[in-house]
Amino acid sequence: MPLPHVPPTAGSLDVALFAGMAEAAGRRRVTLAWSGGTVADLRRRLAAACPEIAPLLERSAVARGDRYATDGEPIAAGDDVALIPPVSGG
Amino acid sequence: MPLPHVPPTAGSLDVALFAGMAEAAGRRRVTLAWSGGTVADLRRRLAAACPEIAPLLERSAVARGDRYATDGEPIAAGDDVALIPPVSGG
Amino acid sequence: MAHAVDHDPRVTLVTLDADPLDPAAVLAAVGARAAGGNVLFVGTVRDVTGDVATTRLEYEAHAPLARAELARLCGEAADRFDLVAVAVSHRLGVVEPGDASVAVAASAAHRREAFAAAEWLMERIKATVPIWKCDHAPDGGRSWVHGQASAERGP
Amino acid sequence: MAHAVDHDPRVTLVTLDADPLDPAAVLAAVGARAAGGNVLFVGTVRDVTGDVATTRLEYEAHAPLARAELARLCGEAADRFDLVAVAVSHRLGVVEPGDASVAVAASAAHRREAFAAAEWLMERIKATVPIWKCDHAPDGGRSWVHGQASAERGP
Repeated sequence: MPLPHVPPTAGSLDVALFAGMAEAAGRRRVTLAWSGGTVADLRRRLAAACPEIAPLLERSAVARGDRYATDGEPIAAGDDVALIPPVSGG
Repeated sequence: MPLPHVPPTAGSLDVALFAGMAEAAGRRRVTLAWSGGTVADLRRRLAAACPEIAPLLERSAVARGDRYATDGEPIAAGDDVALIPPVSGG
Repeated sequence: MAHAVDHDPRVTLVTLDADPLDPAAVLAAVGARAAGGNVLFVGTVRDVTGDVATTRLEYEAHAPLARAELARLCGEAADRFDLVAVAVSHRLGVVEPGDASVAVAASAAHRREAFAAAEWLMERIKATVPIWKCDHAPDGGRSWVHGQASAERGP
Repeated sequence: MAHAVDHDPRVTLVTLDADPLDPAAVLAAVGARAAGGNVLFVGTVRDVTGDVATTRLEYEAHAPLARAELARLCGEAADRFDLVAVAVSHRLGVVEPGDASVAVAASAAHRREAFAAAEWLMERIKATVPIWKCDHAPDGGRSWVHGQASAERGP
Protein backbone atom coordinates (compact mmCIF):
# COMPACT_ATOMS: atom_id res chain seq x y z
CA MET A 1 0.00 0.00 0.00
CA PRO A 2 1.60 3.30 -0.98
CA LEU A 3 2.32 5.88 1.70
CA PRO A 4 -0.25 8.67 1.84
CA HIS A 5 1.03 11.60 -0.12
CA VAL A 6 0.35 15.32 0.19
CA PRO A 7 -2.78 15.90 -1.88
CA PRO A 8 -2.05 18.01 -4.94
CA THR A 9 -4.72 20.47 -3.84
CA ALA A 10 -2.80 21.28 -0.62
CA GLY A 11 -1.74 24.90 -0.83
CA SER A 12 1.07 26.92 0.60
CA LEU A 13 1.35 29.72 3.11
CA ASP A 14 3.71 32.71 2.89
CA VAL A 15 4.61 34.05 6.33
CA ALA A 16 6.13 37.55 6.41
CA LEU A 17 9.04 38.26 8.77
CA PHE A 18 10.16 41.65 10.04
CA ALA A 19 13.05 43.38 11.79
CA GLY A 20 15.25 41.11 13.95
CA MET A 21 13.25 38.08 12.92
CA ALA A 22 13.94 38.67 9.22
CA GLU A 23 17.58 39.23 10.14
CA ALA A 24 17.75 35.99 12.16
CA ALA A 25 16.16 34.01 9.31
CA GLY A 26 18.20 35.73 6.61
CA ARG A 27 14.99 36.26 4.62
CA ARG A 28 11.80 38.31 4.74
CA ARG A 29 9.35 35.45 4.23
CA VAL A 30 9.04 31.73 4.92
CA THR A 31 6.88 29.56 2.65
CA LEU A 32 5.28 26.44 4.12
CA ALA A 33 3.21 23.73 2.48
CA TRP A 34 -0.14 24.32 4.22
CA SER A 35 -3.40 22.43 4.04
CA GLY A 36 -5.01 24.32 6.94
CA GLY A 37 -4.73 24.59 10.72
CA THR A 38 -4.84 27.08 13.53
CA VAL A 39 -2.46 29.85 14.50
CA ALA A 40 -1.09 27.48 17.19
CA ASP A 41 -0.41 24.84 14.50
CA LEU A 42 1.37 27.46 12.44
CA ARG A 43 3.62 28.38 15.37
CA ARG A 44 4.68 24.73 15.77
CA ARG A 45 5.33 24.30 12.06
CA LEU A 46 7.40 27.47 11.91
CA ALA A 47 9.48 26.57 14.96
CA ALA A 48 10.33 23.23 13.30
CA ALA A 49 10.93 24.64 9.83
CA CYS A 50 12.93 27.65 10.96
CA PRO A 51 14.68 26.98 14.30
CA GLU A 52 16.72 30.19 14.04
CA ILE A 53 13.55 32.25 14.65
CA ALA A 54 12.21 30.03 17.46
CA PRO A 55 13.37 32.26 20.37
CA LEU A 56 11.69 35.39 18.97
CA LEU A 57 8.71 33.34 17.76
CA GLU A 58 7.73 32.52 21.34
CA ARG A 59 7.50 36.26 22.06
CA SER A 60 5.69 37.12 18.83
CA ALA A 61 2.08 37.75 17.85
CA VAL A 62 0.59 36.51 14.59
CA ALA A 63 -1.23 38.86 12.24
CA ARG A 64 -3.62 37.97 9.44
CA GLY A 65 -4.31 40.83 7.05
CA ASP A 66 -4.62 44.02 9.07
CA ARG A 67 -5.64 42.32 12.34
CA TYR A 68 -3.94 40.39 15.11
CA ALA A 69 -4.99 36.72 15.27
CA THR A 70 -5.60 34.57 18.37
CA ASP A 71 -3.95 31.15 18.76
CA GLY A 72 -7.18 29.23 18.13
CA GLU A 73 -8.02 31.05 14.91
CA PRO A 74 -7.97 29.00 11.65
CA ILE A 75 -5.47 29.91 8.94
CA ALA A 76 -6.16 28.89 5.34
CA ALA A 77 -3.64 28.38 2.57
CA GLY A 78 -3.00 31.64 0.78
CA ASP A 79 -3.86 33.82 3.80
CA ASP A 80 -1.86 37.00 4.34
CA VAL A 81 0.04 36.07 7.49
CA ALA A 82 2.88 37.80 9.37
CA LEU A 83 4.85 37.26 12.55
CA ILE A 84 4.96 40.30 14.83
CA PRO A 85 7.94 40.15 17.22
CA PRO A 86 7.99 42.52 20.21
CA VAL A 87 7.47 46.01 18.83
CA SER A 88 9.67 49.07 19.39
CA GLY A 89 8.06 52.00 17.61
CA GLY A 90 7.81 55.50 18.97
CA MET B 1 -0.77 120.32 74.84
CA PRO B 2 -1.39 120.03 71.07
CA LEU B 3 -2.61 116.71 69.57
CA PRO B 4 0.15 114.68 67.89
CA HIS B 5 0.08 115.35 64.19
CA VAL B 6 1.16 113.20 61.26
CA PRO B 7 4.85 113.96 60.82
CA PRO B 8 5.55 115.87 57.61
CA THR B 9 8.01 113.15 56.57
CA ALA B 10 5.19 110.54 56.45
CA GLY B 11 4.96 109.40 52.87
CA SER B 12 2.31 107.85 50.73
CA LEU B 13 1.75 104.43 49.18
CA ASP B 14 0.33 103.73 45.71
CA VAL B 15 -1.43 100.35 45.55
CA ALA B 16 -2.08 98.96 42.07
CA LEU B 17 -5.42 97.24 41.35
CA PHE B 18 -6.15 94.80 38.54
CA ALA B 19 -9.05 93.14 36.72
CA GLY B 20 -12.30 92.85 38.70
CA MET B 21 -10.77 94.72 41.62
CA ALA B 22 -9.96 97.75 39.44
CA GLU B 23 -13.47 97.48 38.03
CA ALA B 24 -15.05 97.37 41.52
CA ALA B 25 -13.01 100.38 42.67
CA GLY B 26 -13.51 102.30 39.44
CA ARG B 27 -9.78 103.04 39.37
CA ARG B 28 -6.47 101.25 38.79
CA ARG B 29 -4.68 102.50 41.90
CA VAL B 30 -5.45 103.61 45.44
CA THR B 31 -3.15 106.10 47.18
CA LEU B 32 -2.87 105.98 50.96
CA ALA B 33 -0.99 108.22 53.39
CA TRP B 34 1.58 105.72 54.75
CA SER B 35 4.18 106.03 57.45
CA GLY B 36 5.04 102.34 57.52
CA GLY B 37 3.50 99.06 58.64
CA THR B 38 3.13 95.44 57.63
CA VAL B 39 1.20 93.82 54.80
CA ALA B 40 -1.51 92.97 57.36
CA ASP B 41 -1.73 96.66 58.35
CA LEU B 42 -2.07 97.56 54.69
CA ARG B 43 -4.95 95.12 54.25
CA ARG B 44 -6.84 96.76 57.15
CA ARG B 45 -6.20 100.28 55.84
CA LEU B 46 -7.36 99.35 52.34
CA ALA B 47 -10.55 97.65 53.56
CA ALA B 48 -11.46 100.81 55.48
CA ALA B 49 -10.46 103.26 52.74
CA CYS B 50 -12.02 101.30 49.88
CA PRO B 51 -14.94 99.16 51.13
CA GLU B 52 -16.01 98.29 47.56
CA ILE B 53 -12.89 96.09 47.16
CA ALA B 54 -13.15 94.47 50.61
CA PRO B 55 -14.77 91.18 49.42
CA LEU B 56 -12.07 90.53 46.80
CA LEU B 57 -9.35 91.86 49.11
CA GLU B 58 -9.91 88.98 51.55
CA ARG B 59 -9.16 86.56 48.73
CA SER B 60 -6.18 88.50 47.37
CA ALA B 61 -2.42 88.22 47.72
CA VAL B 62 -0.17 91.26 48.06
CA ALA B 63 2.82 91.75 45.79
CA ARG B 64 5.80 94.03 46.32
CA GLY B 65 7.90 94.56 43.22
CA ASP B 66 8.12 91.25 41.36
CA ARG B 67 7.56 89.04 44.42
CA TYR B 68 4.59 87.97 46.55
CA ALA B 69 4.73 89.37 50.11
CA THR B 70 3.71 87.62 53.35
CA ASP B 71 1.33 89.26 55.85
CA GLY B 72 4.08 89.99 58.39
CA GLU B 73 6.37 91.67 55.88
CA PRO B 74 7.03 95.44 56.37
CA ILE B 75 5.94 97.86 53.66
CA ALA B 76 7.63 101.27 53.38
CA ALA B 77 6.21 104.45 51.88
CA GLY B 78 6.96 104.54 48.17
CA ASP B 79 7.13 100.74 47.77
CA ASP B 80 5.81 99.24 44.56
CA VAL B 81 2.76 97.39 45.90
CA ALA B 82 -0.12 95.60 44.13
CA LEU B 83 -3.17 93.58 45.13
CA ILE B 84 -3.43 90.22 43.37
CA PRO B 85 -7.01 88.91 43.37
CA PRO B 86 -7.63 85.24 42.47
CA VAL B 87 -5.91 84.63 39.14
CA SER B 88 -7.47 83.18 35.98
CA GLY B 89 -4.73 82.95 33.36
CA GLY B 90 -4.23 80.02 30.99
CA MET C 1 8.73 90.74 25.05
CA ALA C 2 11.11 87.99 26.10
CA HIS C 3 12.01 87.86 29.77
CA ALA C 4 15.68 87.78 30.65
CA VAL C 5 16.24 84.16 31.61
CA ASP C 6 20.04 84.13 31.37
CA HIS C 7 20.23 82.73 34.87
CA ASP C 8 18.80 79.33 33.87
CA PRO C 9 19.86 78.04 30.44
CA ARG C 10 17.10 75.41 30.54
CA VAL C 11 14.42 78.13 30.52
CA THR C 12 14.67 79.03 26.84
CA LEU C 13 11.66 81.32 26.32
CA VAL C 14 9.30 83.32 28.56
CA THR C 15 6.97 85.77 26.85
CA LEU C 16 3.89 87.65 28.02
CA ASP C 17 2.63 90.14 25.46
CA ALA C 18 -0.17 91.11 23.09
CA ASP C 19 1.44 89.64 19.95
CA PRO C 20 -0.24 86.66 18.26
CA LEU C 21 1.03 83.48 19.88
CA ASP C 22 2.93 81.04 17.66
CA PRO C 23 2.88 77.55 19.24
CA ALA C 24 5.51 76.27 16.79
CA ALA C 25 7.98 78.85 18.12
CA VAL C 26 7.39 77.64 21.69
CA LEU C 27 7.98 74.03 20.64
CA ALA C 28 11.07 75.03 18.66
CA ALA C 29 12.46 76.76 21.77
CA VAL C 30 12.78 73.38 23.55
CA GLY C 31 14.24 71.39 20.64
CA ALA C 32 17.49 69.74 21.68
CA ARG C 33 19.45 66.70 20.60
CA ALA C 34 19.65 65.40 24.14
CA ALA C 35 15.84 65.25 24.43
CA GLY C 36 13.76 62.30 23.23
CA GLY C 37 10.39 63.52 24.50
CA ASN C 38 8.92 66.92 23.67
CA VAL C 39 5.45 67.98 24.85
CA LEU C 40 3.65 71.12 23.74
CA PHE C 41 0.40 72.28 25.33
CA VAL C 42 -1.64 74.97 23.60
CA GLY C 43 -4.62 76.54 25.33
CA THR C 44 -7.08 77.99 22.82
CA VAL C 45 -10.19 80.11 23.35
CA ARG C 46 -13.31 77.97 22.96
CA ASP C 47 -16.32 79.47 21.24
CA VAL C 48 -18.65 77.82 23.77
CA THR C 49 -18.05 76.92 27.44
CA GLY C 50 -20.87 74.75 28.68
CA ASP C 51 -23.92 76.52 27.22
CA VAL C 52 -22.34 79.97 27.30
CA ALA C 53 -21.08 81.45 24.04
CA THR C 54 -17.85 83.47 24.22
CA THR C 55 -17.07 86.05 21.58
CA ARG C 56 -13.56 86.75 22.85
CA LEU C 57 -11.37 86.82 25.94
CA GLU C 58 -9.28 89.69 27.22
CA TYR C 59 -6.19 89.10 29.38
CA GLU C 60 -4.58 91.50 31.83
CA ALA C 61 -1.54 90.88 34.05
CA HIS C 62 0.75 92.34 36.67
CA ALA C 63 3.39 92.01 34.00
CA PRO C 64 6.69 92.21 35.97
CA LEU C 65 5.44 89.84 38.66
CA ALA C 66 3.84 87.53 36.08
CA ARG C 67 7.02 87.28 34.01
CA ALA C 68 9.08 86.62 37.15
CA GLU C 69 6.59 83.95 38.28
CA LEU C 70 6.53 82.30 34.84
CA ALA C 71 10.33 82.13 34.77
CA ARG C 72 10.45 80.87 38.36
CA LEU C 73 7.88 78.13 37.63
CA CYS C 74 9.78 77.09 34.49
CA GLY C 75 12.96 76.71 36.53
CA GLU C 76 11.11 74.74 39.19
CA ALA C 77 9.64 72.46 36.50
CA ALA C 78 13.12 71.90 35.06
CA ASP C 79 14.39 70.86 38.51
CA ARG C 80 11.42 68.66 39.42
CA PHE C 81 11.19 66.82 36.11
CA ASP C 82 14.82 66.83 35.00
CA LEU C 83 14.02 68.79 31.86
CA VAL C 84 16.44 69.56 29.07
CA ALA C 85 14.49 72.71 28.17
CA VAL C 86 11.23 74.46 29.01
CA ALA C 87 9.41 77.43 27.45
CA VAL C 88 6.19 79.38 27.95
CA SER C 89 4.26 82.09 26.13
CA HIS C 90 1.10 83.75 27.41
CA ARG C 91 -1.06 86.30 25.64
CA LEU C 92 -2.21 89.68 26.91
CA GLY C 93 -5.03 91.76 25.43
CA VAL C 94 -7.89 90.46 23.32
CA VAL C 95 -7.79 86.82 22.12
CA GLU C 96 -10.43 85.61 19.65
CA PRO C 97 -12.05 82.15 19.67
CA GLY C 98 -9.78 79.58 18.03
CA ASP C 99 -6.64 81.55 18.87
CA ALA C 100 -4.04 80.47 21.41
CA SER C 101 -3.92 82.20 24.79
CA VAL C 102 -1.09 80.13 26.28
CA ALA C 103 1.53 77.61 25.17
CA VAL C 104 4.02 75.66 27.26
CA ALA C 105 6.66 73.25 25.97
CA ALA C 106 8.91 70.86 27.86
CA SER C 107 11.58 68.50 26.63
CA ALA C 108 13.24 65.69 28.54
CA ALA C 109 15.23 62.55 27.85
CA HIS C 110 12.00 60.51 28.17
CA ARG C 111 8.37 61.27 27.44
CA ARG C 112 6.92 60.75 30.94
CA GLU C 113 8.90 63.63 32.43
CA ALA C 114 7.99 65.90 29.51
CA PHE C 115 4.25 65.12 29.90
CA ALA C 116 4.32 65.51 33.68
CA ALA C 117 6.23 68.79 33.47
CA ALA C 118 3.93 70.41 30.90
CA GLU C 119 0.83 69.41 32.86
CA TRP C 120 2.31 70.55 36.19
CA LEU C 121 3.41 73.85 34.67
CA MET C 122 -0.07 74.57 33.28
CA GLU C 123 -1.61 73.85 36.67
CA ARG C 124 0.82 76.16 38.47
CA ILE C 125 0.40 78.92 35.87
CA LYS C 126 -3.37 78.81 36.29
CA ALA C 127 -3.04 78.79 40.10
CA THR C 128 -0.35 81.38 40.88
CA VAL C 129 0.63 83.65 37.98
CA PRO C 130 -1.01 87.12 38.22
CA ILE C 131 -2.89 87.01 34.92
CA TRP C 132 -6.66 87.52 34.68
CA LYS C 133 -9.18 86.80 31.97
CA CYS C 134 -12.31 88.77 31.17
CA ASP C 135 -15.13 87.00 29.30
CA HIS C 136 -16.82 89.02 26.60
CA ALA C 137 -20.31 87.63 25.92
CA PRO C 138 -22.18 88.04 22.62
CA ASP C 139 -24.65 90.42 24.36
CA GLY C 140 -21.81 92.84 25.16
CA GLY C 141 -21.49 91.76 28.81
CA ARG C 142 -18.01 91.55 30.33
CA SER C 143 -16.98 89.69 33.46
CA TRP C 144 -13.60 89.24 35.07
CA VAL C 145 -12.90 85.71 36.27
CA HIS C 146 -11.76 85.41 39.92
CA GLY C 147 -12.61 81.82 40.67
CA GLN C 148 -10.45 80.71 43.58
CA ALA C 149 -8.56 82.44 46.35
CA SER C 150 -4.99 83.23 45.40
CA ALA C 151 -4.00 84.49 48.85
CA GLU C 152 -3.58 80.90 50.06
CA ARG C 153 -1.32 80.16 47.17
CA GLY C 154 0.74 83.29 47.80
CA PRO C 155 4.53 83.31 47.95
CA MET D 1 0.50 58.18 3.02
CA ALA D 2 -2.66 59.16 4.87
CA HIS D 3 -4.83 56.33 6.09
CA ALA D 4 -8.51 56.38 5.18
CA VAL D 5 -10.14 57.43 8.43
CA ASP D 6 -13.51 58.50 7.03
CA HIS D 7 -15.26 56.23 9.49
CA ASP D 8 -14.32 58.38 12.50
CA PRO D 9 -14.36 62.15 11.92
CA ARG D 10 -12.47 62.72 15.18
CA VAL D 11 -9.42 60.85 13.79
CA THR D 12 -8.15 63.60 11.53
CA LEU D 13 -4.73 62.30 10.46
CA VAL D 14 -2.94 58.93 10.45
CA THR D 15 0.32 58.71 8.53
CA LEU D 16 3.13 56.15 8.48
CA ASP D 17 5.72 56.89 5.82
CA ALA D 18 9.32 57.83 5.07
CA ASP D 19 8.64 61.55 4.51
CA PRO D 20 10.11 64.05 7.01
CA LEU D 21 7.70 64.46 9.88
CA ASP D 22 6.21 67.93 10.42
CA PRO D 23 4.94 68.22 14.02
CA ALA D 24 3.13 71.51 13.23
CA ALA D 25 0.97 69.67 10.68
CA VAL D 26 -0.01 67.07 13.29
CA LEU D 27 -0.97 69.82 15.75
CA ALA D 28 -2.86 71.71 13.03
CA ALA D 29 -4.86 68.54 12.28
CA VAL D 30 -6.51 68.69 15.73
CA GLY D 31 -7.23 72.45 15.78
CA ALA D 32 -10.92 73.07 16.47
CA ARG D 33 -12.97 75.87 17.95
CA ALA D 34 -14.71 73.49 20.33
CA ALA D 35 -11.38 72.50 21.93
CA GLY D 36 -9.71 74.49 24.70
CA GLY D 37 -6.83 72.07 25.36
CA ASN D 38 -4.44 70.84 22.68
CA VAL D 39 -1.48 68.57 23.44
CA LEU D 40 1.24 67.63 20.97
CA PHE D 41 3.88 65.02 21.75
CA VAL D 42 6.94 64.77 19.52
CA GLY D 43 9.39 61.91 19.90
CA THR D 44 12.82 62.82 18.58
CA VAL D 45 15.92 60.70 18.10
CA ARG D 46 18.42 61.38 20.87
CA ASP D 47 22.09 61.47 19.99
CA VAL D 48 22.97 59.62 23.20
CA THR D 49 20.93 57.06 25.17
CA GLY D 50 22.60 56.45 28.53
CA ASP D 51 26.26 56.18 27.53
CA VAL D 52 25.55 54.81 24.06
CA ALA D 53 25.87 57.16 21.08
CA THR D 54 23.32 56.72 18.30
CA THR D 55 24.12 57.89 14.81
CA ARG D 56 20.63 57.24 13.44
CA LEU D 57 17.57 55.04 13.81
CA GLU D 58 15.84 53.03 11.12
CA TYR D 59 12.16 52.15 11.37
CA GLU D 60 10.35 49.25 9.70
CA ALA D 61 6.67 48.32 9.99
CA HIS D 62 4.00 45.87 8.95
CA ALA D 63 2.44 48.89 7.27
CA PRO D 64 -1.19 47.81 6.66
CA LEU D 65 -1.55 46.38 10.18
CA ALA D 66 0.31 49.33 11.72
CA ARG D 67 -1.90 51.91 9.98
CA ALA D 68 -5.03 50.00 11.04
CA GLU D 69 -3.77 49.78 14.63
CA LEU D 70 -2.85 53.47 14.72
CA ALA D 71 -6.32 54.44 13.48
CA ARG D 72 -7.98 52.02 15.91
CA LEU D 73 -5.97 53.38 18.87
CA CYS D 74 -6.83 56.98 17.87
CA GLY D 75 -10.54 56.10 17.84
CA GLU D 76 -10.21 54.35 21.21
CA ALA D 77 -8.44 57.42 22.65
CA ALA D 78 -11.22 59.68 21.32
CA ASP D 79 -13.81 57.49 23.08
CA ARG D 80 -11.90 57.12 26.36
CA PHE D 81 -10.93 60.78 26.74
CA ASP D 82 -13.85 62.50 25.01
CA LEU D 83 -11.58 64.08 22.42
CA VAL D 84 -12.63 66.62 19.83
CA ALA D 85 -9.85 65.45 17.50
CA VAL D 86 -6.79 63.18 17.48
CA ALA D 87 -3.94 62.70 14.99
CA VAL D 88 -0.76 60.65 14.66
CA SER D 89 2.24 60.51 12.33
CA HIS D 90 5.04 57.94 12.55
CA ARG D 91 8.18 57.77 10.45
CA LEU D 92 9.52 54.83 8.49
CA GLY D 93 13.05 54.50 7.14
CA VAL D 94 16.12 56.30 8.45
CA VAL D 95 15.66 59.07 11.05
CA GLU D 96 18.66 61.18 12.05
CA PRO D 97 19.37 62.46 15.61
CA GLY D 98 17.31 65.57 16.35
CA ASP D 99 14.60 64.58 13.86
CA ALA D 100 11.11 63.49 14.85
CA SER D 101 10.18 59.81 14.65
CA VAL D 102 6.61 60.14 15.96
CA ALA D 103 4.08 62.87 16.75
CA VAL D 104 0.65 62.55 18.33
CA ALA D 105 -1.82 65.36 18.96
CA ALA D 106 -5.07 65.38 20.93
CA SER D 107 -7.58 68.15 21.51
CA ALA D 108 -10.38 68.21 24.06
CA ALA D 109 -12.61 70.74 25.78
CA HIS D 110 -10.24 70.72 28.78
CA ARG D 111 -6.52 70.19 29.14
CA ARG D 112 -6.55 67.15 31.43
CA GLU D 113 -8.25 64.94 28.86
CA ALA D 114 -5.90 66.14 26.12
CA PHE D 115 -2.80 65.37 28.25
CA ALA D 116 -4.12 61.99 29.35
CA ALA D 117 -5.07 61.01 25.80
CA ALA D 118 -1.72 61.93 24.25
CA GLU D 119 0.19 60.07 26.95
CA TRP D 120 -2.08 57.00 26.74
CA LEU D 121 -1.82 56.97 22.96
CA MET D 122 1.99 57.06 23.04
CA GLU D 123 2.04 54.18 25.52
CA ARG D 124 -0.29 52.08 23.38
CA ILE D 125 1.61 52.89 20.18
CA LYS D 126 4.87 51.75 21.77
CA ALA D 127 3.21 48.61 23.13
CA THR D 128 1.07 47.29 20.28
CA VAL D 129 1.71 48.87 16.89
CA PRO D 130 3.90 46.69 14.61
CA ILE D 131 6.73 49.13 14.10
CA TRP D 132 10.37 48.28 14.90
CA LYS D 133 13.44 50.39 15.36
CA CYS D 134 17.00 49.48 14.50
CA ASP D 135 19.83 51.31 16.28
CA HIS D 136 22.77 52.27 14.13
CA ALA D 137 25.86 52.77 16.27
CA PRO D 138 28.83 54.97 15.33
CA ASP D 139 31.00 51.84 14.87
CA GLY D 140 28.67 50.62 12.10
CA GLY D 141 26.84 48.11 14.32
CA ARG D 142 23.10 47.63 13.84
CA SER D 143 20.65 46.09 16.27
CA TRP D 144 16.90 45.64 16.07
CA VAL D 145 15.08 46.45 19.29
CA HIS D 146 12.70 43.73 20.53
CA GLY D 147 12.42 44.62 24.18
CA GLN D 148 9.20 43.14 25.51
CA ALA D 149 6.90 40.35 24.46
CA SER D 150 4.17 41.57 22.15
CA ALA D 151 2.31 38.25 22.06
CA GLU D 152 0.75 39.03 25.45
CA ARG D 153 -0.45 42.36 24.14
CA GLY D 154 -1.83 40.73 20.99
CA PRO D 155 -5.32 41.41 19.64
